[in-house]
Amino acid sequence: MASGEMIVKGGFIIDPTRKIDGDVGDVAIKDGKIVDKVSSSAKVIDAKGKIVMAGAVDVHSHVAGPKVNAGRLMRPEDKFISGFCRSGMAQKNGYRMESGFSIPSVFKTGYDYARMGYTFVMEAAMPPLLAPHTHEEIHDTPIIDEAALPVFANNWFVMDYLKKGEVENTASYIAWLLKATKGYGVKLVNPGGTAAWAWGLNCLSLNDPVPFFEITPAEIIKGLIEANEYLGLPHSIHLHQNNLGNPGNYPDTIAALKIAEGFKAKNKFGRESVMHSTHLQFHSYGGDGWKDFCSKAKEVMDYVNKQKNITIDLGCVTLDETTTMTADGPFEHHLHGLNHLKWTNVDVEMETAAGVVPYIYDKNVLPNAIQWATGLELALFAKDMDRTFITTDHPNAGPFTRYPRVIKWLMSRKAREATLATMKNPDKVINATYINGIDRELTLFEIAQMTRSGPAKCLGLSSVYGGLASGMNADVGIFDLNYKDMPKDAEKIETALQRAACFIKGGEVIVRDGEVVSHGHKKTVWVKVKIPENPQVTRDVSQAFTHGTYTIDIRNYPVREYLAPHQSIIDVNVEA
Amino acid sequence: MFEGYSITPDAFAGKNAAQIAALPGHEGKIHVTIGDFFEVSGNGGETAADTDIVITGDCTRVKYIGARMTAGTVTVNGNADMYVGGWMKGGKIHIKGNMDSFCGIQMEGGELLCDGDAKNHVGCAYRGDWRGMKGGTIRVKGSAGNDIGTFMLGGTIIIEKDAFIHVSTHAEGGTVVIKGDVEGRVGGQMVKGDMYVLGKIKFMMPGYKKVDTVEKEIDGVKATFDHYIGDLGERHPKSKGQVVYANLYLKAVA
Amino acid sequence: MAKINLNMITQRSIEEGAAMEQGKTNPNYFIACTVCEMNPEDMKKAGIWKNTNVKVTSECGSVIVKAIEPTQYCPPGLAHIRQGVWANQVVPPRTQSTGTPQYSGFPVTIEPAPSERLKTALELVQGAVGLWNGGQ
Amino acid sequence: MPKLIKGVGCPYCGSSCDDIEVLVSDDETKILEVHNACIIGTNLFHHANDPTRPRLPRKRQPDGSMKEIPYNEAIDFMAKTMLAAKKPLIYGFGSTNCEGMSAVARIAEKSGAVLDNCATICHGPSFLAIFDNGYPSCTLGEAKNRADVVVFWGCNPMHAHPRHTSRYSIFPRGYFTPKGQMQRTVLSIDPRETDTAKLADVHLMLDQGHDYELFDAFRTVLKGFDIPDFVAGIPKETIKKSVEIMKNAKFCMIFFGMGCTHTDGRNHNIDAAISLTRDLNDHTKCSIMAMRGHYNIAGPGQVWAWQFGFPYCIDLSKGTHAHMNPGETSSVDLAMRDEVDCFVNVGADAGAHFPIQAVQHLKKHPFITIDPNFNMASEISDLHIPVRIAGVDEPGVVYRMDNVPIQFRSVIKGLPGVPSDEELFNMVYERMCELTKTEPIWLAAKEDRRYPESEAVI
Repeated sequence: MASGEMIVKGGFIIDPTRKIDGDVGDVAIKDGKIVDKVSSSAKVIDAKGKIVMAGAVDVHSHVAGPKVNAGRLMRPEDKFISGFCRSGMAQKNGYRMESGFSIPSVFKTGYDYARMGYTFVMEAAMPPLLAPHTHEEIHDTPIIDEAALPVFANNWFVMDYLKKGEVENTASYIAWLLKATKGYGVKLVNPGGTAAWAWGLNCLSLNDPVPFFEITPAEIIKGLIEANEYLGLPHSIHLHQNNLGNPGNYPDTIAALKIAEGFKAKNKFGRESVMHSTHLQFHSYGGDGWKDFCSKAKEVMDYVNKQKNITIDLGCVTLDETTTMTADGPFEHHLHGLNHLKWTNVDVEMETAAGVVPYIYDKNVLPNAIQWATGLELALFAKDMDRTFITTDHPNAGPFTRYPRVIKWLMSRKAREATLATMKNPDKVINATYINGIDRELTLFEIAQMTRSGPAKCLGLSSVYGGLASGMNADVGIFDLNYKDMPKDAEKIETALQRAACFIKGGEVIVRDGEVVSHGHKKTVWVKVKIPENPQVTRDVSQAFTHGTYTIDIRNYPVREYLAPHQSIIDVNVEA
Repeated sequence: MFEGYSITPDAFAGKNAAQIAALPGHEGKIHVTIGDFFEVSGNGGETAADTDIVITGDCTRVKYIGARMTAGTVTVNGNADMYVGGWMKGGKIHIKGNMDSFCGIQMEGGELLCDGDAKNHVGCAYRGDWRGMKGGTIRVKGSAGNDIGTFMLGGTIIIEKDAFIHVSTHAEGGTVVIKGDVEGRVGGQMVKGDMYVLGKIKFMMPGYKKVDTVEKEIDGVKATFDHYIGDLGERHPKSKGQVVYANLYLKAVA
Repeated sequence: MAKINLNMITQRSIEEGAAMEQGKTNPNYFIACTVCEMNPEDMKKAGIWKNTNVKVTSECGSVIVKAIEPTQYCPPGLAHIRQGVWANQVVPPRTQSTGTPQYSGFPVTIEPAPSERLKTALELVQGAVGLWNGGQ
Repeated sequence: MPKLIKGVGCPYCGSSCDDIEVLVSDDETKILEVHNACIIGTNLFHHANDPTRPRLPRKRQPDGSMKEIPYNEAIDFMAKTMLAAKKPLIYGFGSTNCEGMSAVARIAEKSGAVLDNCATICHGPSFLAIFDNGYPSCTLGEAKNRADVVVFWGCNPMHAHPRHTSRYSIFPRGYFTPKGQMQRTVLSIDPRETDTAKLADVHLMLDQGHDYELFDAFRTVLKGFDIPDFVAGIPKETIKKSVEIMKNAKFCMIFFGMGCTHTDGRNHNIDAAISLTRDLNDHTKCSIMAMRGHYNIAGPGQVWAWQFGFPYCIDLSKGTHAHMNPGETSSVDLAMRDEVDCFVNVGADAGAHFPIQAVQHLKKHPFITIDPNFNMASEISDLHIPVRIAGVDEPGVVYRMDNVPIQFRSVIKGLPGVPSDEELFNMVYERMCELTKTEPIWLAAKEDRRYPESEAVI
């Protein structure tokens, strides 16, 4: 954190947390925090004629950990195309070398997020056994603050407790695992389905029993909501639903969302949702197969709009060659069967699995074009932008570096039409989607809700991230867009958001004129739950090691302190 | 060791000798120029298509000659190092000596002719890429090593003498002609495409099955070939209801 | 004198591993790695007595090792020198453009050399680069 | 009172057993007893007691002898030599922790070096196969808990990974395999009847160098087609029987080793194995795993993949971007082609394990070895810098053969004044920055990089 004073002067401020929409004003910074005012000796940063927003928060991105790295490792061609470096030039000023396009190196990840004015990124899936790996990568990623969500929904302990209806034991186990892995919250990936994949099977519907464990995905989801609210964690459960990516999956999607009905968020962090349903685009499909594949974004969003205790993120397809990776092991195997490209799989004992397959989203391939439209439609049908977040499920639907392009499409009907017009079968795309009938163009205020205030609140981090109110972290992005005279050419919006004119993090200037000028002070954020010792859980966990279902020693399981430097620990206290 | 990635008609076009001599290259981490290694005379043509480059002398340690070129010609009166004609799209390269490995890697068009031998990975794909050679012709008048046409999608590779192992591995198109003998591993994991072997194959792949005997003419040679299909262990696409296999035409023993 | 052409592989063995971790100048390492395992039939063909020294020659050099009966069954035609300094005197550095030398599956000629001396690891390696000073 | 330390990781083979118990002297300077480890691991720990372990760098003198010099002089020499070279090569990392691998990358970038690790002469071809075909794998616990068919193809764990079969693959009683070995069918495919093959229910003693054809035969049979009567010397019926065993498994686990990567075709043998694994997943569950050699040789593959996107053979000489193409940027090829003009050997022994001709080529230029012990490379080096031994007197993260990170601990105190790999590389980096008048780039973490006195509390 930098000491000293700074003032960002004269920009158009967009801050949904204070309902400020483009008013000209100043942002005062002192000792890394936003303050009401500073002395006249403060360093002045001129933001005149530019927009000023809080540092952005990414609620769901695969940026660090074993499967991300499996993707990097298996795809040398992601670094080169036709013998040319595909990732752009490295920093000129002697900073660390950058490489990769769809799965960038840690250095490029940190630098590119900073260039877009992002301050916090949530690594969306951490296998607990491999948590030290995730933290090693986070450690080597410059600038951005990061946290990681351990996966729980296929964990043997969780399934075993929930089968017996033991929510308290589940909660104690969650508390133990968050501490052992320095994790942030409760991630669910294809509940039960990934566990089934260990035998080469899957759970496509919410009521498919998980082999051996005699529990259903619906029971796992419900049980983990209960345990999450029992603990009062800052974030809700974070759900990657069953039956991802398949035509006709939207009824399953809505059925899973309905599990949240009747639950109320219980926490001290200002969070109102009890379920975050991630990359909803992959779950909003109609049709019986790929021939009549179509968007059901409207049907899904009609439900989301009226159900106030759920949040979603988009998972927008950006029409790039990318690398899919998910703890949804069976899905990746299925995808590999469709495109026949190389397939990596990692089953993790007792806990989870993961798969990685390269994928080319081709705008001339009808299902891909429909996926592109579906992602955008979700946002355009959304009524509450503070519950709807922009993601590409990086790198699954596209690399995170395409966020500005997604924003361009959301803010400009013309830009959407222009992309549609370049497709091979625009008429077929229009017939299978809603996109052509939507005039809505999102405003910068709404974009700020979707990328700043909304995700920060959903993660229980709204006291420090996502706004420019006094007392919050001094994370400020300045972009070369004139609020009073927005460019008619939407491409310019994309360009301006791709590379911030200036990005300040923790009161330090990190990016100037689109280039990184400092590595700042990154933080690893995790949640530490204080909860009375649960002898049952303690015994169960230690037996899994001593009786050898795990293959490592329990002493070497918890992530050691030095792997997560600059920790920012969020304390949660559960009364006895 | 000179990385001569600027030695292409595209880079030379529109430049005079001095400008060409100033074109960049690398020797390890040192930035060097073409002029540091070559005496340059003559000027580039107006476009790549009317630029002809002739290199006299030994280029055994000059990489990337003609890489990514789109038109024009490059002639080397001697040997050439790795990546000759890599990723090239058009034009013609003539190497009068031998070539090292990775020549014609991921080539898309044009012509690469070598009077001598080639080492390994002729017309292969870059590591990890499933999009190998797409078009153009590579002709090696001598022999070649392992990995010929790996992940090939199109174009033609002709080896006039012998080849070692791995011909058209993982290929999904294109034609490879070996006029001499091959040690083995011809067409392993191959999805589709054609191979002709005019000599002998010492070790056949078990996934190939003889289906008939055909008369064919290939590269000026008319002969009777045993026609094999395969690799039966690999996946194969369907076209009009018919499974498409890779074809191996092995010259029948008289 | 008789000779035999065999197919050479050089792989790991526990004797080599255990000795290596005591140090490569340890006598146990010398004992573990200066052996060539070959089928007794092949030994007979080449006029080699077991536990006597032989000269193994490949396309890129030769080394003196001791011929022994296989500790793990080795079919006729195949020979095995445990990985390490002695094996690497004859391993061809050609990599088939993959980076990995031809550690296994290269032709060698093996002939009796009962009166030749086994060299130490240090003598071989330092000798190869002109640093061997006779072990002083 | 001697102290018994439990849960110690063994810094020898890729099994990275972390159930070792080490009894150390009261003052934590001597290893007295080693429990649970195999003979190799035991020897390794005891070797750390060697009183002749070097404590100071040694520099070769004009007369060919070695002379001890202070660390700062060695660091200065290394920094200057690497900066002066057109293309230095840094190779090794068979016995280094990930912290060291991360730190060395700074030096490599700064000096425009090629960064390579032991995989280049070991499982490098497996990487090439993974690039081309992916890697359907799992952690070793999955094999232990589920595998009822285990295939050892071109590997000999009884020798190379002595506790592998008892901890993970054949004998252990797993959750769904409570009867251990009784419940597993073991196949061995090897041209010799190795000690592992002797344990197998079926041993296919194939003709050496014909693994690719045999894999292809397995796949062809699996797809329901006929094959020739013999493939690679194995009768058709044996192949068919083996395929049936694998196909009817509940969970089939394929382990492969140097028998595939060191022979003709290299990567293609593994590529075919991966294809077979993939095909078997249409019938049952099947996973494949490389029997990685060193306890942390999976480490550099991971660390450098997240830093540069490539696991090995990383040419950083352009400064703007990393380039990798084994066959060109791999250590042995670079050596044989005389492309490098400075060689740094770290935690490995190129002197003993490279073909001797490659060593001769490398020795034409400055040759530096960084290793806790004397070895063949150190004895031909121009400079030998000793460091602490990762996993013995230096803790750190290592990646087991299945890419599971294990946080190793130190069991004894390091020799006074001898730095860890990481500390040494950081000092060299700082010196390089001084020499080039540039600012060091530490990212944010450097100042907090301290090893804790006590470990995380469970």
